[in-house]
Amino acid sequence: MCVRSSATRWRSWPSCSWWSSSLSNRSRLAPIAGGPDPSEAPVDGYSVDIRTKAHRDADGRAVAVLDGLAFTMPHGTFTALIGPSGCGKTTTLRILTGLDTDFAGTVDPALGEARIAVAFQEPRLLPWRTVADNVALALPDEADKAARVAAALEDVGLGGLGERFPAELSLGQARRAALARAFAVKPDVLYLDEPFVSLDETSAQNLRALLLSLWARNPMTILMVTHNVREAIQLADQIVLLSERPAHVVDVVSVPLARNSRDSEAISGFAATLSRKYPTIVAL
Amino acid sequence: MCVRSSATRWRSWPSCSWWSSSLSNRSRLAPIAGGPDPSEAPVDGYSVDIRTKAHRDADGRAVAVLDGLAFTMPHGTFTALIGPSGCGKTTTLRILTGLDTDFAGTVDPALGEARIAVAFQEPRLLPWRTVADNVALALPDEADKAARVAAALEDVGLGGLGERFPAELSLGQARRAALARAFAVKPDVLYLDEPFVSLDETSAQNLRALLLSLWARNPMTILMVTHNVREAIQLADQIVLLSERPAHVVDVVSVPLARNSRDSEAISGFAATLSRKYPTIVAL
Amino acid sequence: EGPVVRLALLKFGTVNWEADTIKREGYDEANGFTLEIVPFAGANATQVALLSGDVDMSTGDWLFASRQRAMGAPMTFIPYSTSMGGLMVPCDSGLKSLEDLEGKTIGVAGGPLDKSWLMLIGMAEGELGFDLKGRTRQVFGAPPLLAEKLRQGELDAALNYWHYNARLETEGYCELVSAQDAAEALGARGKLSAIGYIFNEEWADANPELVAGFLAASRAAKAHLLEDDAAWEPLREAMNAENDAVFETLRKRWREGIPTGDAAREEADTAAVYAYLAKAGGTELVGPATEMAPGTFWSGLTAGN
Amino acid sequence: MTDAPTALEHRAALARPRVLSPRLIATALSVAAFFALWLLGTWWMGPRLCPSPVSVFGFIASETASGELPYHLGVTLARVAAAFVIAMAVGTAAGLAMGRSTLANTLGEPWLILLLNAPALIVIVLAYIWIGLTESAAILAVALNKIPNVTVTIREGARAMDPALMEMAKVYRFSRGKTLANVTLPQLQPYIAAAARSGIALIWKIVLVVELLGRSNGVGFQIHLYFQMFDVRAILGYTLAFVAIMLVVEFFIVQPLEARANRWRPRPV
Amino acid sequence: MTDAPTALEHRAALARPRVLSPRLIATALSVAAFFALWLLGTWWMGPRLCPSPVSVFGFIASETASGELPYHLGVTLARVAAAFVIAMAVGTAAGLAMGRSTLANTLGEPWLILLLNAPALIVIVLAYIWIGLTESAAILAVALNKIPNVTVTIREGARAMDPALMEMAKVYRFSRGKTLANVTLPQLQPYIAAAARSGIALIWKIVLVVELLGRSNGVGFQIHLYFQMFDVRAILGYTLAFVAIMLVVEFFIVQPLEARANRWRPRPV
Ligand SMILES: Nc1ncnc2c1ncn2[C@@H]1O[C@H](COP(=O)(O)OP(=O)(O)OP(=O)(O)O)[C@@H](O)[C@H]1O
Ligand SMILES: Nc1ncnc2c1ncn2[C@@H]1O[C@H](COP(=O)(O)OP(=O)(O)OP(=O)(O)O)[C@@H](O)[C@H]1O
Ligand SMILES: [Mg+2]
Ligand SMILES: [Mg+2]
Repeated sequence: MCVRSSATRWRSWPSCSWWSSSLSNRSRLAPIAGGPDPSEAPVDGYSVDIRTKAHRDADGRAVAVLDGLAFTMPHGTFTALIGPSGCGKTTTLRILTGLDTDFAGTVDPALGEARIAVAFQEPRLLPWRTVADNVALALPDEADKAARVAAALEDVGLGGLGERFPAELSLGQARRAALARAFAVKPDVLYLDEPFVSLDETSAQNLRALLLSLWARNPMTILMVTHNVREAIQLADQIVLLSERPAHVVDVVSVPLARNSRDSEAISGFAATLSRKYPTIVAL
Repeated sequence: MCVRSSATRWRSWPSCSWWSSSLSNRSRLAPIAGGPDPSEAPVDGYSVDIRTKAHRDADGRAVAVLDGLAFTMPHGTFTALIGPSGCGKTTTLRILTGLDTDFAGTVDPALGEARIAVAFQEPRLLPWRTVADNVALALPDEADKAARVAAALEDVGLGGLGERFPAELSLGQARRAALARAFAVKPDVLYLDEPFVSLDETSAQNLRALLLSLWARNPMTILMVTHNVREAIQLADQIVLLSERPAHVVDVVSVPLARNSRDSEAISGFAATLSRKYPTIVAL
Repeated sequence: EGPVVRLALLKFGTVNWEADTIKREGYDEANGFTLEIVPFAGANATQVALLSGDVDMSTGDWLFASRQRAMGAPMTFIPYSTSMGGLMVPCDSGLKSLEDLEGKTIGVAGGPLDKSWLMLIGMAEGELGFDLKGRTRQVFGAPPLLAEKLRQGELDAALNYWHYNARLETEGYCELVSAQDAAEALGARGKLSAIGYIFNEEWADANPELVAGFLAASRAAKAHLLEDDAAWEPLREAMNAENDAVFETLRKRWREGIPTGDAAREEADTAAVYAYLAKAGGTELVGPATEMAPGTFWSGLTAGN
Repeated sequence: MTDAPTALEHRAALARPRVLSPRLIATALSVAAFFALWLLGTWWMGPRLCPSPVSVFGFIASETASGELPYHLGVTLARVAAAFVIAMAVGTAAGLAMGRSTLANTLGEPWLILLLNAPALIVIVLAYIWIGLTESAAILAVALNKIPNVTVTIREGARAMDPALMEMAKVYRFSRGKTLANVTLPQLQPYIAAAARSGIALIWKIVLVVELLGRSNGVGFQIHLYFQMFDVRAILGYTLAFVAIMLVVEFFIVQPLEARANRWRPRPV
Repeated sequence: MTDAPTALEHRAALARPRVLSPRLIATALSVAAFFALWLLGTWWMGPRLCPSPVSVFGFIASETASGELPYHLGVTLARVAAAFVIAMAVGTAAGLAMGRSTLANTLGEPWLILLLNAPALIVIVLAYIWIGLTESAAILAVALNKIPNVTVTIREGARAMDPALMEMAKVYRFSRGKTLANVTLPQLQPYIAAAARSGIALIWKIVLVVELLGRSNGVGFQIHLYFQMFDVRAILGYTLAFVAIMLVVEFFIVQPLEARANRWRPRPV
């Protein structure tokens, strides 16, 4: 076992963890290495083709939300989903995760069989279970579950808060607990709905590094919804740009930067390019 | 009456509004004029001096949250509150708004008498009331309340969604509805807890402009919690920097930039200065 | 161990006094059976017990037996007591006849189809031409509640069961008319039974010696209680008499209620009154049978057992 | 639990005109099963202990024609309604107070448990004795029997209320009435619905006892009359008449109201 | 409503050793008020209609000494417990099913309303006649009377459940049992508490009737006997003995359990 820093000092990134990362003392916004190299990624992937999706409001009227939303997530890659507020990103995630089956179109059946984890847009913790129990419940029963849970909490900076109830956390802490839960599952496919908002930039950057290091160790396919273009460029292999509601795919952009060359400047540069090309979707 | 753009087109900022702003077609991140000039602000203000505040967890143990948190909000000025996740920012707002009276220290009694509005960290809409009703309920009864509500919704880009129930909104839309409610009240003191997260940058920037233009027309004292340093510099007169929990005031920084010179570059420059001076609190 | 007769009884009911005596004096064993008393807290409960087949015998009146017969359950009846109850008023109220009740409030135990009440109506109509039902206000309710309400003065008169009335007698209340008076006014030549033992004819036919034994035991107990004051002492607690006056009144009235034993006369009288009740109470009271169903009185009685 | 989307093609349910049809079929099936079971009972127990539906409906028809049934039913319904209104109003107020204030709860708790566990018989008899054999004593006795149940249910609701919304109301200076109408009561709605539904049933059951013990009309009075003569047909007739009215109230008044009140809830997909 | 912070100095309540004291005082006050009222009643109505507490406690003491009261109380408590367990289990299952599935609701609704409104008397008598005068018929009759009330309450709870948490459980592939224990039941907790509290009271009331109609022991049997003799002292004695037991159960079993189950709720400031 290795010694963990206390909750209040977590920002000094723990120097060891359950995957014993070598991420500590990384300088902020410096390029973060890790993650499979895109060139190694397998060519086939999960294909999504949602032709139409409509919500029904309280009066029973149909509200068209998605309209021709097709893209492919190559196995083991990181896709970011960007689109205006209310365009249908969460709706898309709900369809992919099997929570909403009332749509027209096809979704790769492999997605339904994969082991998944979701960080919802709100924390969605069980208020009557402690933080540690919330994480533990998502995990299969196994020998060192408690230790795994403790390590997962430590990694998101919640070491020592495992026995708290969710109502005793700040919103940022609750979001981190939800991330700990999603990360701890080691899923085949990981869905993240704006995972790093409501956090100070230091915490957010630490969590991004954590995500990449996890990804490097456990190959998984990641789909992340974000409003933060720089974040998308920093983390993703490809960026899916969505239009206003009813959402359709405007473009799928590959991020042309090598993972170890994604420093602040390179990100800004590519962000500016994107913003020029899609001024209504990508603002800075 | 003036013609409003429909909900789906709201991003083309409505060219007229209930205060007929002249904000339209402002270029993104260009300096946003508006708001009283800081030099004109009255010298006296609301003083806050919270000596200690402790939460009690489920087992009855005290968790010290605030420890010597004193600052003054000059009347009619804009204060930003920045601190790490979980340091006690929301707790501070709860004390100032009178929701938490279990602390040691003094809060300006004038705050208790002022007309206030709060945008909580979560939307906190009444799920069984329509969006329009949610806004209307916060307003005093008056002749053209319905029109005022409609205009307020239009201004945050929710025109046409007034009859929806909150469960039928995306999270970003719900946050905007909560902002519409807070803005529509025209309070003496406005509290905002991370108001512009979960929004795409275009929406966020439009809302920031809306806030400043409101402020210019209705003098009020604003206290905004944010994790976004650039946002704080862009909007605030002074920035209160908090330490880790238990939070105390590390520094109160006046923003030395004239309101009409706060362009992207100037903001970046000052942000870098801050970040150098307080590396543990301000990251970029 | 001989055969057993299971008898459902109201725990503190008046029938208990006899059953207790049978057991205490060993009249059951002497007549070749063992009496098992199954106590219940409500009169209806004893009938539920009988209908569900849980006991061999319970208590009830001939209206119940006749109605069950008419509906297909061969229940039959043996008289137990002619103590029927009557209309009580405060002795100092100055009320002397039914006509004096004009405009008064009467409590009626057992509801609007109570046989005593219907007979009283018939008597007022026949003897006085007085519309008792129309010219008075009636309150129906639980017997103990009505007794209490008479004491409280909320009622001017109360038609109640005899053991409630016996208590009232010791507290300054007098009987204005008894239900037996009414029965006679309706053509009965002697007293009618108020309640009796009820059992299934089929069971009786299968166990004739048991019924005979039970009857003999019953007679022996009645004789003992009639003749020997000392026989009442062990019953004192079960009678729940709060003082000697009540105790003695209860004893006196119970003894007055022992049936005379002329079964044929009683059956004929009952049939006559029944015919009147069937008219006055309608099918709500008597069900489909407008005449007392044949066999309501156990045939073994008139056959001379 | 794990109906994951191996599913491929899903037609967007853009129009569902036959939405009522399956519901109606299910209801019809359910009612048919009820009558089938009843007939089975008749066949098994004989018509004396379990009269056939036909004979019971015959009884209802003839009693309705004679005016007896409508009269007694009307009287009982009036009593049920009066006691219901009183019990819900008092019980909700008490439950809210006890759920939100520790002092009120501590003060009220022993009384609540006492009233909750006081046998109906005793409350009724004491009310009759102390107040008199009057209509108001009857209704009071019924209400007293029901109030603690309402209180207990609403108190749980008040305790489970979301403090976040209350804080919102406080910050925006909602008046007392505004808070009650827009924050408190909508949140208590499921608890009120539960208390009302099981409440009306309980009240009706107690009204039966009240009528049995000291009233001269009403369904309870009639049922007891017939009970003394073991006329199962009449008892079932009166019971079914009341149940039928409750079914009508449920399907044509309560459920449409409830559907309106629950419009805001996200419908499951 | 508007206790805004004109307030200045607030002492952080860092230690509150006397937290029980005010509660105890309030409870004592409440109980004292009860006895004062009782004595007033005795003085006003006379000891026959409203026997004094002393005489009632005297009765309880002598009946306890003779073994009568413990015996009948024990029998009744056993019946209450058995019926309670059955009614809660069946009612919760039915309520959950009807609250979560439209089909189950449509199928069950007519039955539910029928059972809900079937008079206790009739259910009891029919159970006795059809099944026999057995202990199981008695307990079944009581449970049948209570099940629909539990169902109605739990159904409201099931309808008011937060779909967000269910979705979380589904996404993380919670097993059926895990979902029930960690998502469903904790959410239903206030409804279960309401159903249980008002349930145990209702069951006890019905047990009284059941014992009156066809049992030869139990508190209901005794109370009815004494009612026929109008012995208010004995009636109150038996009632209070039961209430006392319920108070003990409430304060020493239910409330500590409930406090544990509600630890997670943010305490109001
Ligand atoms: N009931 C409680 N018991 C114990 N600790 C609590 C309780 N409520 C809040 N806290 C702790 O108080 C601290 C301050 O919480 P607060 O919500 O004010 O944080 P914040 O600064 O708003 O954070 P964020 O940026 O994540 O919203 C947190 O560390 C939190 O864990
Ligand atoms: N039940 C409903 N009835 C009608 N419209 C709905 C319903 N639910 C969602 N919508 C609409 O569907 C659209 C897509 O919602 P969704 O939650 O997917 O948006 P989003 O892209 O995740 O937005 P955000 O960035 O704000 O989270 C929104 O415009 C919303 O108003
Ligand atoms: Mg979303
Ligand atoms: Mg916060």
